Amino acid sequence: MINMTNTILVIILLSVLLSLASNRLSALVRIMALQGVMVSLTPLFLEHHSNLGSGGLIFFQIMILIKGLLIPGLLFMAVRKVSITREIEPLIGYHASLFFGLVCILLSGYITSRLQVSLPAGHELLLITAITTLAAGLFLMMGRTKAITQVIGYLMLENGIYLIGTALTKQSHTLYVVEFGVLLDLLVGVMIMGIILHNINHAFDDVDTTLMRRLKD
Amino acid sequence: MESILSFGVALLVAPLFPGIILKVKAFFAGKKGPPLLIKYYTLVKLLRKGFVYSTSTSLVFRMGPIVVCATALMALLFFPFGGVAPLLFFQGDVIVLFYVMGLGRFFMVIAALDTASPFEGMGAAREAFFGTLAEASIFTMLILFYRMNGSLSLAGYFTGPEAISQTAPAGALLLLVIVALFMVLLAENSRVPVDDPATHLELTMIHEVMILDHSGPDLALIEYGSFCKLLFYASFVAMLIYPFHQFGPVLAMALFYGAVALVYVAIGITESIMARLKMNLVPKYILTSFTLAFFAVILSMGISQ
Amino acid sequence: MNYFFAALGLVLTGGVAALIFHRQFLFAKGFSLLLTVAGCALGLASLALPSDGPAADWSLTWLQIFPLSCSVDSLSAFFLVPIFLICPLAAVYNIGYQDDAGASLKTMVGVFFLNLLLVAMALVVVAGNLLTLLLAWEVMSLSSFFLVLYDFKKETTRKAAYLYLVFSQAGVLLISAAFAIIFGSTGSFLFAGAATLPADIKLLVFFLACAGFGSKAGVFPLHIWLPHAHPAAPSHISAVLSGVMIKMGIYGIVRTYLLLGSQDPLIGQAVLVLGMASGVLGVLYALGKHDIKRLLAYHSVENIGIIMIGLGLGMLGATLGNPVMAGFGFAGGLLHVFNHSIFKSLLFMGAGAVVKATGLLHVDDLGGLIKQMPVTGRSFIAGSVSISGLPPGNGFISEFLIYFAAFHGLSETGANLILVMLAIISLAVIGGLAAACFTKVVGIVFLGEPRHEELRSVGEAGSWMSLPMLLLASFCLVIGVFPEPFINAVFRTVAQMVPALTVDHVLVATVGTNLAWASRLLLLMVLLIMAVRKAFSLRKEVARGPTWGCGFTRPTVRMQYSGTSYALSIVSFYRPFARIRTIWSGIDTIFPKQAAYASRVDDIAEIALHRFLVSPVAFVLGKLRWIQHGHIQLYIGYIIGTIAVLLLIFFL
Amino acid sequence: MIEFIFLLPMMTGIIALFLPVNLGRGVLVVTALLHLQVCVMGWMGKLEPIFGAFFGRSPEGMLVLLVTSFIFLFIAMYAVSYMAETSMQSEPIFIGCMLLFLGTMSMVALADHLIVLWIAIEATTLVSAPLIFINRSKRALEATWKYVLICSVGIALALLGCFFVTLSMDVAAINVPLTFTSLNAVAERLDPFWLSFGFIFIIIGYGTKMGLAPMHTWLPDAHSEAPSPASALLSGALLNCAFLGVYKFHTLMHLAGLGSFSSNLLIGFGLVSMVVAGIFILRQPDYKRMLAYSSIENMGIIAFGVGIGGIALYGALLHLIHHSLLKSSLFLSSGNILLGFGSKLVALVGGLTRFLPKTAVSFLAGFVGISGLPPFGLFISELCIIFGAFQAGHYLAAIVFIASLVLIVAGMAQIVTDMSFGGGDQVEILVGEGFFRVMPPYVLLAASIILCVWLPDEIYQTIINTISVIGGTIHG
Repeated sequence: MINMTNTILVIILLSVLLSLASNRLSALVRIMALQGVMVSLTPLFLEHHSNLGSGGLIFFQIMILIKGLLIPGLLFMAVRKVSITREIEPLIGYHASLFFGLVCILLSGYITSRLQVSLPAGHELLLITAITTLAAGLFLMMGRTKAITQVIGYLMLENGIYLIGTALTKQSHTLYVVEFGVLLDLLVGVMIMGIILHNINHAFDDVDTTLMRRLKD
Repeated sequence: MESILSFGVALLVAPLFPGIILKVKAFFAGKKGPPLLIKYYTLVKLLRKGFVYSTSTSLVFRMGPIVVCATALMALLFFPFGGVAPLLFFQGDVIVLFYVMGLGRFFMVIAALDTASPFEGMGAAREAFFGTLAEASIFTMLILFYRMNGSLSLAGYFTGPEAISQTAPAGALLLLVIVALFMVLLAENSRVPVDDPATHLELTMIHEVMILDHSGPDLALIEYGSFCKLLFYASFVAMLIYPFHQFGPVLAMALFYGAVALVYVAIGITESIMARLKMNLVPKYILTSFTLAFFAVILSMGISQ
Repeated sequence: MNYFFAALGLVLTGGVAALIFHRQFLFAKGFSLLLTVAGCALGLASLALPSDGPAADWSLTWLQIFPLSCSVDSLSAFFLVPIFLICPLAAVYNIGYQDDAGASLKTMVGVFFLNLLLVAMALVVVAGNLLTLLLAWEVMSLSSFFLVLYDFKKETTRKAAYLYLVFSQAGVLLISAAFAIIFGSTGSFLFAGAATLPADIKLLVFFLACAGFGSKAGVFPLHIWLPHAHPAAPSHISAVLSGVMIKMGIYGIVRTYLLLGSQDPLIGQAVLVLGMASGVLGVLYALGKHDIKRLLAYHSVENIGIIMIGLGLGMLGATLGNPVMAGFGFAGGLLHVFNHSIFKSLLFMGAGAVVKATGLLHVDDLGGLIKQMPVTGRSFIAGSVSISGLPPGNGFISEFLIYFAAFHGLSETGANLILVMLAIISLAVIGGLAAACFTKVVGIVFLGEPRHEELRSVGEAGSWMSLPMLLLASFCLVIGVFPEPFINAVFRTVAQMVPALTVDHVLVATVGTNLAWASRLLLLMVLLIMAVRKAFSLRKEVARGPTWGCGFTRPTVRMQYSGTSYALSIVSFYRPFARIRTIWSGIDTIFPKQAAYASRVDDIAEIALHRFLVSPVAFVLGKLRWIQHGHIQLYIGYIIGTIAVLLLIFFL
Repeated sequence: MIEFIFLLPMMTGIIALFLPVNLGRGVLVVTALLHLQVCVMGWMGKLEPIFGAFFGRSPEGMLVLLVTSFIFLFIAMYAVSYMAETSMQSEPIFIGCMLLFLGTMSMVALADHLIVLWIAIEATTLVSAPLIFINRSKRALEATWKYVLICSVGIALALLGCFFVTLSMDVAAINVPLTFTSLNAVAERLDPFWLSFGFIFIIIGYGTKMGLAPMHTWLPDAHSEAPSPASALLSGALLNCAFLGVYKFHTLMHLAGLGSFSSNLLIGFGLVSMVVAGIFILRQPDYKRMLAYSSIENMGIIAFGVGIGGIALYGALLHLIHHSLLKSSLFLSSGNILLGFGSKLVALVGGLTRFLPKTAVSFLAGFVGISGLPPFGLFISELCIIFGAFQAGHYLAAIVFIASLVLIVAGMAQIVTDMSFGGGDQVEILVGEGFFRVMPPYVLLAASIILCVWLPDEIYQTIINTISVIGGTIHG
């Protein structure tokens, strides 16, 4: 089982690095779909989650559907609609971003080793992945100009937080509320962002957030 | 009784002394000069004359001479001529007196401004300005006097065993004060080097220009008032030089008026040998007097402790 | 306290009635005036009643936990007198002053806020604990802010009101800080706790409160708002603001001092130094100003300085165990509070009459008004004599007491001696400069020839306006000539205020009598000389003609000496403390057509405030506005940065 | 059935999305009335929670709930008139979202479960976004984008914080429901490291929503670009809800013996917010932004007061009530000004006293109130906070507090006097003053005055109950 978990986690890490290096939006969305599926799968392979009831299984299926299909689908439609295919001028270049991702992994490892928390065996990598994903999400939001990329960054941030949640907490006292919350949040959040995205494109003829600097002092 | 007499004498002799100044100046100029009683003649002449009022003036213009004269007389009421107890005295009367004279100046100045004459306005401005500085100098002296004998009245300064004079303890400091007070005297009474009463150019005058429009008895009142004021200051200087009260009243009076005459002579000499200062140097001049007085006060701190 | 509160109730009703009935202009005016005067009369009367006067108490709990209480002691009673005396006179004056039925609502709003101000001031004075004082203080600031804003169409007025609001808010926060420290160590809102503070905390409390109250009083260098705000308001309001309201700052300082009961000489020394600075610089800037009302406002700074000198001497004397110095210092300061309220409101009313008649404020535009406005002119001269501290005006009486205190302080040693000496010299300089300044105002505005033809046709102020002025002018003289009851009353107040202080009653009585006789003697002398002059003027011809032009044959009224030139040489003597700026067009041709010259005197406190506080702060804040630059990416960066910083703090 | 308090507006909100305009307006006002009524019933203790594991009646929540419900009623009345005047597009969406917004905010106030609270706060972001967005102008779009993105990031971080708080339970091997009630009971046994660690993320997360600097960046944009009724709700109600999140965790920290840590954070954030607000209020060219920055300032004051504790805590809760009343009143007045002058720029607005006299009075009175002058309640609350700060010995912080208050009054006074009295000789007023757009600000102001003169014992008792949990007392 542990090998399985680790495999998934490595895939997630890879997807993070890829997303940092990718300049094509459609590729980015595909990566996010993959990452979403993997993130939703992670809890299933963890030891203390193994005794899932049937309700739990259904829940995770829905989760995979949403994270792996619905949201990427929405994003895909958005990308099509705004008809831009690539991030042209990132605020931080791709090589630098990739380098940042690597540094992030290193730092996450350091932090994980420093945190005085008794993690179950094999969870170190989970925590490393989680923190890296979270940091990379924030990084994408800061380092890219296109509004869609920022939405994707936000998704990654949520993925990271979700992973941290699964890594650190016992399932017993949350009663799926956490997952439910994250899902709802993601869903509605992305839908709203999608609507705004659409309107931004409509109003500004672009989804470049550098154009949105009217409101300042 | 003595007090009333001494006050009466002072009133009588006040116009005499300016004659001395004129005599001294004439002597220095190698001339014969006007008679000693010239000022009495002037007063009588003025009192006989009628009035001329400018159409610009109002009631204030008429009040001016009255207040000037009244305040000067009031100052004399409190002065212990020759160490003889004055008619009136109380703790704090010096403050009252200098403020009363301030009132005189106030009315003098506004009466001058009432004429709407640019020259009189100029004189008024100068009078007001130099007055503020002289006042500071005088109050600094009062500080010294208070520190010397703990009194706040003219009678307290100059009568009784504690009287302030050159011969008193710490009297040496008074030398500074005498010089300072003499300088203030010249400034306050519009003498050379601050003002030249004999000048003929209105632009350079202070006191004389302010009374250009006064006439007849009004002018007489102002003149008499300024004689009294001059006598007040001269007596002040004289009393600081020597404690006359230790002699009998008559002798004291005689000696005292001799000393006063000397002060007037000194004024006359100063007027003869000095030129009038440039107007912008006058503040510095009065400030010098203030500095001397202040210096004396500082020294007194060292001596009395 | 029932009568007292009834009095305040009447006044407040008067204000509210004015608002309600503003459509019936005359009725509203008359009705509110009636209530205000009745209320003030009742208020004055209540001070004499045994159940209401000193030592009457009243308390209430507000919002479940906050205690409010009022009590009248002798100090409160003393400060209540000017409030109940000057405000109704201002209200009477206002009947004639604001007679434009078209601006009825505006006028009535003014009446409302004036009455509210009156009530608030009365409450400030009787406040019995920290909270009540702050509450009343804020109401006072607020109502006076709206009064300053009265002529809101002028930009200068808005600026003045703005400045005033900022200063009064800063002031009240400083006062709150001082009170908070008292609250902090006692845990109660009561005044009584202040006495139990440690000595160094007492100093801190006093200086905070002094800065807060001082900014209201107009103590240098916190006076900056005052010369802007007082001229901006209508004159009857300026009269109340300058005559009464700024005294609340003095009340606060005295009250804090008494509450703390600190024996640190530093307090007295500081008050003394502040007083000297305010006094000398206040009068100096007054000389340099040529707008009548602004000039009067600077004289308020000066007189606050004199009051502070008196109080400082009193505090120092109390610390040093010099009862004469202490008693006379306090008495002089307090009496000057009362006297200043009389002559300053008189002068502002006079200025208001001039402004109403001519519409002009600059002294160099006016002239010769005493012929057209004899009552105003003569009252103004009486006020000028009083404010210059000259006998027989009332200002002299209080200044004399302060001098008396100062001279008795000369027996001290060291730094205290130097300070006392400086105090005497400053008083002398202040007196001289004030006289110079008021000769300027009287001479240029009321005497001489009118500088404009239109000024020849102005009329005297109506009787609603003249009556208060005449009353106040006669108060000035009455106090000057019959000072004994006032001196005795103020000494009684001081004795109850500081019971430890024993001033020789005989000495007080003698000083009072002597001053009285000196004033009367002066009047007698004047009468005597008048008689003499009369005797010499019998059957004399009186000729009239133009002023002697010293040979110049075609004088014009523009050639009169102007206020600017009158004051310039004096002000330039004090150059480093008064910044003089001159604007001169220069002469470049042989026959110049027109040349312009102007000079203005700037307040160093204002310059310093701009240069060292406002500009740097505005510069730094302006740079910091970059924070909100619009980049969403960096906004997210802020969040991450904050996390990083907090985590670093957490782990380190 | 206390859940009814939030279910009612949520249901009517969803229904209103599909109703015709006129009916929708009616539903809005009627729901607001009903909601207030239900709230009062909740106050009287007539309603008990059904899902006790998730919802409860905490005193602080009830306080926020009542304030929200009260101001919502008047904002709803205003909104009806405002919408009629502006002929708003997609009005059903606006009405529906207003109601949903009310519902989610009520849910925040009633939430007792960590995650339910989190969900509710996140939901407020999502349902309020359309309110800002409703004009669909470029500026509104930009504001909404920033609002949604920044707040979502913040809220996500708050979720992370919640995980750490949960972890502190796991580490200490405690197994209780994730509700504040049960956590408070075992607070002393929670792992202090993870609890503090979590609190950092929570204060940043909810602080973003609350508008604490430097996470406040979205606030001036969103509050100024939203239509005035929405701005009034955002400032008057939403910020309180976010504050509630911070406050509940602060209570937990305090009970766990980590009060000084959370207090210091709150004091720090409070002061930074006030200073930042001061920077931007000075010479602010846009009056709605000025009001928005003033909200940041007041949230800073509240955070500061809570951090100080003692009497300052009492002051902070009073401040919360009065700030909601005054700020929403100010935003409503500013809405009238915006309608009348058609511009948010101070420079283009002048002479309110002549052109919009009633609004001028309410605007000025609101300014007087927000500056902390009597007879409005912020006077006493700010005083309590200053008194508390000195009592607690935070001299330096108190000095910064006072300095920034002066700075802010200086900034606001200039703008308000200019707008009310200055400039503009002849201005054409686009929309005059209607009764329903003048009355609500007056009522809100009057409420503040009344509460400053007479505070009902129930409210007083609720405040006391709230603060007594973390040792806030009135007398030292």
